[in-house]
Amino acid sequence: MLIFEHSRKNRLNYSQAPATRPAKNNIPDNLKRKSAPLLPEVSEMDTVRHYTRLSQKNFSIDTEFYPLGSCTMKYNPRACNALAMLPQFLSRHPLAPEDTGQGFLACMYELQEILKDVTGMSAVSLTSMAGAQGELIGITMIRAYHEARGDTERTEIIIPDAAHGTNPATAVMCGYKVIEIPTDRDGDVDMEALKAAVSPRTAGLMLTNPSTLGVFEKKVAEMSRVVHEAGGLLYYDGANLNAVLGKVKPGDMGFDVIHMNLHKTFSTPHGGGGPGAAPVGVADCLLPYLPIPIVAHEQGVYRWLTEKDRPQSIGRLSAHMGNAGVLLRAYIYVRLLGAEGMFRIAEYATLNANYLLAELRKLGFEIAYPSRRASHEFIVTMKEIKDKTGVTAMHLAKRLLDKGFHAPTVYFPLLVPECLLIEPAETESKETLDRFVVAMKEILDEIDTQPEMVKTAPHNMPLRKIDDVKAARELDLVWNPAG
Amino acid sequence: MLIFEHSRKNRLNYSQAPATRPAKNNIPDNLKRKSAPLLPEVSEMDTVRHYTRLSQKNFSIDTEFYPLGSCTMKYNPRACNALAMLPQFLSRHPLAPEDTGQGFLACMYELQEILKDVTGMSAVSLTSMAGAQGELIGITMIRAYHEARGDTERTEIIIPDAAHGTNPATAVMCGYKVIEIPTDRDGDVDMEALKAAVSPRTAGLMLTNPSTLGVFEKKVAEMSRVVHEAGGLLYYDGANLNAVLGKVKPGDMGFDVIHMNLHKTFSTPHGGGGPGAAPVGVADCLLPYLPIPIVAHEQGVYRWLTEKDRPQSIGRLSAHMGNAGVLLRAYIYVRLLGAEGMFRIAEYATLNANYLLAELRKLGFEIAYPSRRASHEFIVTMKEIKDKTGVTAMHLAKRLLDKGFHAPTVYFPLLVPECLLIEPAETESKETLDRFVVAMKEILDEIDTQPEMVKTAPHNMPLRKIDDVKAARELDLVWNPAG
Amino acid sequence: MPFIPHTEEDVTEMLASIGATSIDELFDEIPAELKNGKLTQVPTGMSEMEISRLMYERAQKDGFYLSFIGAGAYEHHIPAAVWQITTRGEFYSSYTPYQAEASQGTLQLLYEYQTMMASLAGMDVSNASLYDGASALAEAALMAVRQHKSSRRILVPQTVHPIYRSVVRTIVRNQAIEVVEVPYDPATGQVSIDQLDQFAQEEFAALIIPQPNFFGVLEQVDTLADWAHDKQSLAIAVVNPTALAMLKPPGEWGRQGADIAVGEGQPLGIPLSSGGPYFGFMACKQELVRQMPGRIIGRTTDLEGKEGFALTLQAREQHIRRSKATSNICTNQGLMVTAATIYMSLLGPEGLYRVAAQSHANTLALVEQLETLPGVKKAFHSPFFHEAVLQLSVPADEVLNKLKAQGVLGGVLLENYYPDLKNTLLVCATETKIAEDLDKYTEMLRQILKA
Amino acid sequence: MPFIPHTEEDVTEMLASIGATSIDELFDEIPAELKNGKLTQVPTGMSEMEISRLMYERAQKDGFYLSFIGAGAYEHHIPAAVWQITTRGEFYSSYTPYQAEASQGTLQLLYEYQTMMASLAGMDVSNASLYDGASALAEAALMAVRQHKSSRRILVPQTVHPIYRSVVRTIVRNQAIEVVEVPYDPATGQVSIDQLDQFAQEEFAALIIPQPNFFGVLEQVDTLADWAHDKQSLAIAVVNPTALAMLKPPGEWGRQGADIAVGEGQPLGIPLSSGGPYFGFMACKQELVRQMPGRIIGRTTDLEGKEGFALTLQAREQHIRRSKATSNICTNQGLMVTAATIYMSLLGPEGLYRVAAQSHANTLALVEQLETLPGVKKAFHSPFFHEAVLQLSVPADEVLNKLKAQGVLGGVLLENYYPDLKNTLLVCATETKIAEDLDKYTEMLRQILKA
Ligand SMILES: Cc1ncc(COP(=O)(O)O)c(C=O)c1O
Ligand SMILES: Cc1ncc(COP(=O)(O)O)c(C=O)c1O
Repeated sequence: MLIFEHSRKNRLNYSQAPATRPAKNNIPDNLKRKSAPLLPEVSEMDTVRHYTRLSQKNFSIDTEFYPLGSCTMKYNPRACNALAMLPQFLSRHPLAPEDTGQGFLACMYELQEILKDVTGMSAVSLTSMAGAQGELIGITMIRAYHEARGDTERTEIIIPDAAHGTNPATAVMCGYKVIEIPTDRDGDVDMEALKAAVSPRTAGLMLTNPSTLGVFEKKVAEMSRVVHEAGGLLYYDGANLNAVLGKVKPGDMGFDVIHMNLHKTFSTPHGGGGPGAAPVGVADCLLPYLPIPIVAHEQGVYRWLTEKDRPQSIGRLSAHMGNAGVLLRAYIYVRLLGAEGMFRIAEYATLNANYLLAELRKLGFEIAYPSRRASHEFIVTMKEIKDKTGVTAMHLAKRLLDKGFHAPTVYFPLLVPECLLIEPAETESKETLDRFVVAMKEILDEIDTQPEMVKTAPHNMPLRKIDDVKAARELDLVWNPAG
Repeated sequence: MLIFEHSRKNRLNYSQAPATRPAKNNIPDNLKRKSAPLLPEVSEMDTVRHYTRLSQKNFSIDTEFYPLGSCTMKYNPRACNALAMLPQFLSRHPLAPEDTGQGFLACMYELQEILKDVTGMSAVSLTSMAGAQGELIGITMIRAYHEARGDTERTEIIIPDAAHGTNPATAVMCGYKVIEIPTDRDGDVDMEALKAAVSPRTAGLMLTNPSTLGVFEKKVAEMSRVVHEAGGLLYYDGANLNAVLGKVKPGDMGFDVIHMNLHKTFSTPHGGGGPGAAPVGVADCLLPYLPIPIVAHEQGVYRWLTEKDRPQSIGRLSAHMGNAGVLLRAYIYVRLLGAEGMFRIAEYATLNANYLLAELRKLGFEIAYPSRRASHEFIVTMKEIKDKTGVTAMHLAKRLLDKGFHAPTVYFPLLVPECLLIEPAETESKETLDRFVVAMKEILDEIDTQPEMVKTAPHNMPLRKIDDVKAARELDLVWNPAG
Repeated sequence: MPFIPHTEEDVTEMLASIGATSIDELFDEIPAELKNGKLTQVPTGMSEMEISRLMYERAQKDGFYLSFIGAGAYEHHIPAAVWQITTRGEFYSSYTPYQAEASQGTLQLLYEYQTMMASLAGMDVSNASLYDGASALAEAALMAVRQHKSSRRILVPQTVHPIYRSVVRTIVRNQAIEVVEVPYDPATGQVSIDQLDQFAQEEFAALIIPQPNFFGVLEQVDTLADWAHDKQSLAIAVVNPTALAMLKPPGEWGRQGADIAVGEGQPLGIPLSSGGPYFGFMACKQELVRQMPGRIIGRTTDLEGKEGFALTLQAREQHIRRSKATSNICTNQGLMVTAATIYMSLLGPEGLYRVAAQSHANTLALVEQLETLPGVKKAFHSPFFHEAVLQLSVPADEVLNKLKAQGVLGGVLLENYYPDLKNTLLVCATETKIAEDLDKYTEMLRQILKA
Repeated sequence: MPFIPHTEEDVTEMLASIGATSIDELFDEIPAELKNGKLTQVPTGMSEMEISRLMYERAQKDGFYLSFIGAGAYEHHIPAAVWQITTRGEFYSSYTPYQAEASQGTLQLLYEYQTMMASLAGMDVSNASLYDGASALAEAALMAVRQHKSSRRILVPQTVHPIYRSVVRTIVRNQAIEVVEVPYDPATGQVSIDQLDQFAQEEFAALIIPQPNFFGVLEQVDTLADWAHDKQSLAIAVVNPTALAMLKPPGEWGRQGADIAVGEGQPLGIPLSSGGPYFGFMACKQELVRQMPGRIIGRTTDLEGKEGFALTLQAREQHIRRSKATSNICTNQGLMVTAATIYMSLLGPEGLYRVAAQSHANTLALVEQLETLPGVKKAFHSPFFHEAVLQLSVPADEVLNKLKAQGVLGGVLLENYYPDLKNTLLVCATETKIAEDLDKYTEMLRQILKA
């Protein structure tokens, strides 16, 4: 039942609004609204009940194992939420003077310093509100860099085919042409293709390492040399930083600009789709272009750097400074873990992924890159199974829901057919992984003995399989009281 | 799965405790613990996951209609929780000096004043932590009163048979003999029996009005006269105050002492079984005996009254001042509602109950006291249905769970066979009541057409009917690792 | 209308169904002379915004202090997860789990709690909570009298929390049960066997044994439990649950262990909040289970043999047995137990041990530091857990006031409870205190004593 | 190990299964010269207790102020229920709802949100959020250029929030889209038709129309929208969602309504929290839906015909269309929309109206009071919503500093953004302000101006 279906005309819920309409109203008649918007008229209790019950219809990290590859679904410590929501933090206006926010700004400054260290970059801006915006910032800076040098013929960004969709989308949004290069059979970027692709038109290369195939790009140093020699810059998509946190620094790999998804590696919650935060780090060459605001610490006082301090900055990407509350959560998370905790993340994320890979391989699942170590994630391909039985990666995914596990990422990266990208993250225990292996084994058996069971999953969820073809064909995007 | 079954030896969760064991330890060897207690060794995430998932297995006011008679399951405003949990309130030590708690004490003082007004009593003590403790305090005061007058032959407390079990249990706990008196066919106390029961041994009468039969005891004034003339005092079990809040005051009815369940009428949450708070109000005659502490307001300063101020006080009933946090929630609730809101509670609780009664009667359910108005609750008896079909009140209750409604109270009061005590409370909307009526109709039809379906309910819950006979016979009260 | 969902149309339709013309008419059975309908002391309603502002102002007024007060309620770190989960609607707004099938969440949690608490106390079984530590002790006394049958007297050392003693008296007096107090040894701050031996010839239903006692001092629990058992009295332990992680549990005291263990559950994840809500815990030996008051949860199965949980042994309770019940308790402190269970799960055995050990170590360090000041000495020469009594050479109330003016709550003035213990402070430093806090206290006290 | 559940035994078993001898070995594909493993700027870990103390101290340091600052972020009362539900684990810790069957909670909520937001804006459809108001405006500009096809220029009045203009520039510049600014009328603080008419002969993909504008002033939206449509430009509304409860919605502006409406969702139940996370909303006409960036949820059915919800129109998005997507946006501000949806449900149409109307009335009253002071006058003579610009006769920055010293944040210094508007303050009084607050401000300002 939709909230609107609980609504009754003229039901009021006065506790949440002034008791009456005020007498004074100077809005000119021609600018007034004439009919009330379609907001529900529901009691406070029924609102609480409705949304509490709705919430129960979600899988989440707080309730299920969620091995969604590329998304790093790890435990979101409850303390990060509680402390970021202290009333003083919540009530502070973004334009309140800096001296009324020294506590908050101290956290932001320290977070910048920590992120610099973790990534090996020269400077960090916290402004970006998600990975894709981080990319936009990065590529915009690359453009600004070339422009500042009068190097205006660089119109292309090179991107491996395994890259996340945001990479090519960002490059185009920044006015670049995308040159896609293939992956070799071991999951590395095809070096020859890269060499062939670079040219005086190359503005830069966007690389994810470990890649979305779950493997560490071994030849990254050579790639860096090739691209830099061609005059391009190197962009690091840090969505997979979790796999190497503290172990390997993008700065050491030769990257000029990076973003890191705090809503992955730094455990800020995904919130059913966001908000994220994706600070951007740069090497010296891009430092002048970093977006503002940035927190500076001068004579014991924290303040925002603005256009005046950074005249070459590409400017602002958000009305204020980005997703402050998310950054606070990440700050609290790093302070809880400390340096030693950073290393452990990489180690145990890698251990969990390789263990799960080993166990699934033993069950007979086909591993897409069998000769490689898993980084924090790895790929199973259902190609053979599908050819034999008709059971697809999506079928298996739905069947996993029935067994109380969220599905891995399916059909991404696009280059591996019928793929399941599996990322267990470091916060899952061996027992949970073992239970997942049991579920995968059960499904494998079902595929043998009762494939229809798998193909028509889910069976135990509140709904059967959702018809998304219909959703796209018969668009129904807003509720209509007329029905 | 029990939390213990997630446990693994030597798993540590360091974030919640000091990083190491401290060096200093002066506990003598003979007083040291030798083996670790059976607490689970589970990761923080798995703890969160376990208890989040467990919570989803509960019905609650935030998720379901909960017409549990005598329990007044109404909406618990979320603001009451949020504001009572402000960090300063939570961190205040009970023995912190009074001048460090003037904000908190102001709330307590005002609550006392408000409760005095609402009940028409002369003074109120907030100390009692639940209804039953309120009764204990009340009866203890009655004893103190008689003792102070040298009236030591009064050894009996009179209690109607419809009373809640806490009443006779309390009387006995206070050293009294219980004289039970019957109810007449209209649901009123049998006046003749009462007259016959009073004597020089009568210490007092405990009365619930509206009674647990859901009707207003019309002859309360006469009862008061009879008991008082016999030298006894009148105790008001205020568990049902919701029905008459502001409309009728126990003080006006002639009661000498009352308790009110804030966890019912004043909407503090039941918390799966508590905590409650049951302030006790007294008429002048019992004022000296009121338990301490009580908040006084003198020259603009709030302070606790102690034994020194109240030498005749029966003393203390809790280590501090009772369930302060619950009292804060009740205080916030009354301030939100205001005087006008108090009246509305009684009015709409009564409206909802009488409407539901009317609708269920139309369906053919037998009403236990058909000639009476419902107060905030009323009784349906399944006696005839059971005789005809074998379907009991408990069967119907379980079948209601299947339909997404919590069951009414069953088999209480004991004097009505196969009873369902139904209390919808004022915060439920007509639509919800109507949906409940539909469910009751469906069950009525099922009783006709497929009684087994009802008798073997529940069917849609995570578990089928629980075997509580086995629970009592094969006692298993703690988990044993040996299994 | 806040929290009332009815529209005017609803009211009209509902009255029509009832056959009444107004809501007022529904009150027509109430004698006119009893109707009141006036509230003069209840202010008009506020919006949530208004009450929020008021409560924030009041909270700000009360502020935060650096506190060294213990005396039965202890400041401990509470993991954020505890209350975020505990206040989920499904726990927060459900009733006592009478309908087992719709309450497995609460029921399983309580069963887990019983397991943890029984194990912590070293006892066989636990109930699902009582109101608080003090009233739990009173219930234990009543239970002992019921069990003992022949004596209606309870022996209570003066080292038991003074308010607990007062609550016990208030509650048991009604049943003509006599509370006999045992003085403590002024040198050790313990119940001495010598003191006890004056009562050797008398009969008592039980001896109450605090560990640690109100002074923070550790009692010789083995000797005391054996003393009680030797004379056929029950031994009732009243213990601090945090301390149980380090200290020998009541079930192992003396030759046969205490019979009943009770205490205040507050240290297990419950905020101080001016004194409540907390919860009383009670664990006992298997043979006493049917004498135990309060809710008890049992593990059982459903129709199909699946594991499930239900209220059990209800035949002890008032709603079934009425005047013959073991106690009148009905509503207990369920939500607090929810928090405590989550707390214990997050801490685990080692975590709880460290909390206890750090609290112990901090108090040792504090006492050591303060003792270096001229005019400060320990009142008792006995081992203590996380509280200790300090004897000052100057008026202690004035010292406390001066500390308070600087934001420090320096402890509890003992002479309020023990008139003989002039100018003594009961101080406590839990794991929440850091070295700077102890130094701050020491430094302030040094300045005050100098002045 | 915080948040790492592995025991030593687990590690041994897992490595054995993998066939490795150490965790380190799992990193053997990483070239040795790239391995770093040193972190010098990351402090050692803290316990939750320690970080809690640190964060409480920092929060206390920042404190509370009586604030009259608006300028794009507004203090409103947020019902307690909003965040208690929003932070439930099932909403807080779930991912983007890719698996529809396991995400019906989030999906249905977003569908409800789309309905509410579209209706509030008077538009046909809404997406499920963008990052914030400023970036939403940039996306709207890109969308207009895609739709318009022939022009790559956008007309933006200087009455649009200056930072929004700056964000738009940063984002659209890359695609060689030109942002042309229209000056405002210094008397009215509005975009005047006269000013616009200088651009009458040029082609623009869109005109951006703020309502209220950055000065709090109400624009003549009908005229502006018609002006844009007359020249085949799109009309993009940038609006305050609270104001929409009182003001004519963009869908009804002029003869055909605005084409796209965007804005900052923060006023709908999102705390100020130093600037984020907030959320950008975007609603548009049906014909533009396939140009709209961001997630969109559709209602559909399951295999058995039961109502259900799913992400739809994914073919616009980067994960399917990659370089041909309408935008690169992936993660959005889902949780904020969860809060906003609950907020709007709790308020309802009348509640939101009252919040708007009370904010409007409070600002009217504040301005009226302040105008009585010598040296204070309104900068513009136009109707305003809940913000207004005041011209002071003395240095405004000094006034603000003096107010701040007394705990009052008196508004925003406009010359930071509009160098011509010397000594002007942008002030705002939402429904959270009471008469005493307005009096306090007035009285303080009176004293300051006197001195
Ligand atoms: C590899 C990779 N790159 C980029 C992104 C985009 O990040 P965001 O969703 O925060 O915009 C993602 C996240 O989904 C990702 O997995
Ligand atoms: C009529 C009546 N009296 C007394 C009580 C006892 O109150 P409590 O459960 O708070 O002890 C109740 C509650 O169950 C009740 O309904």
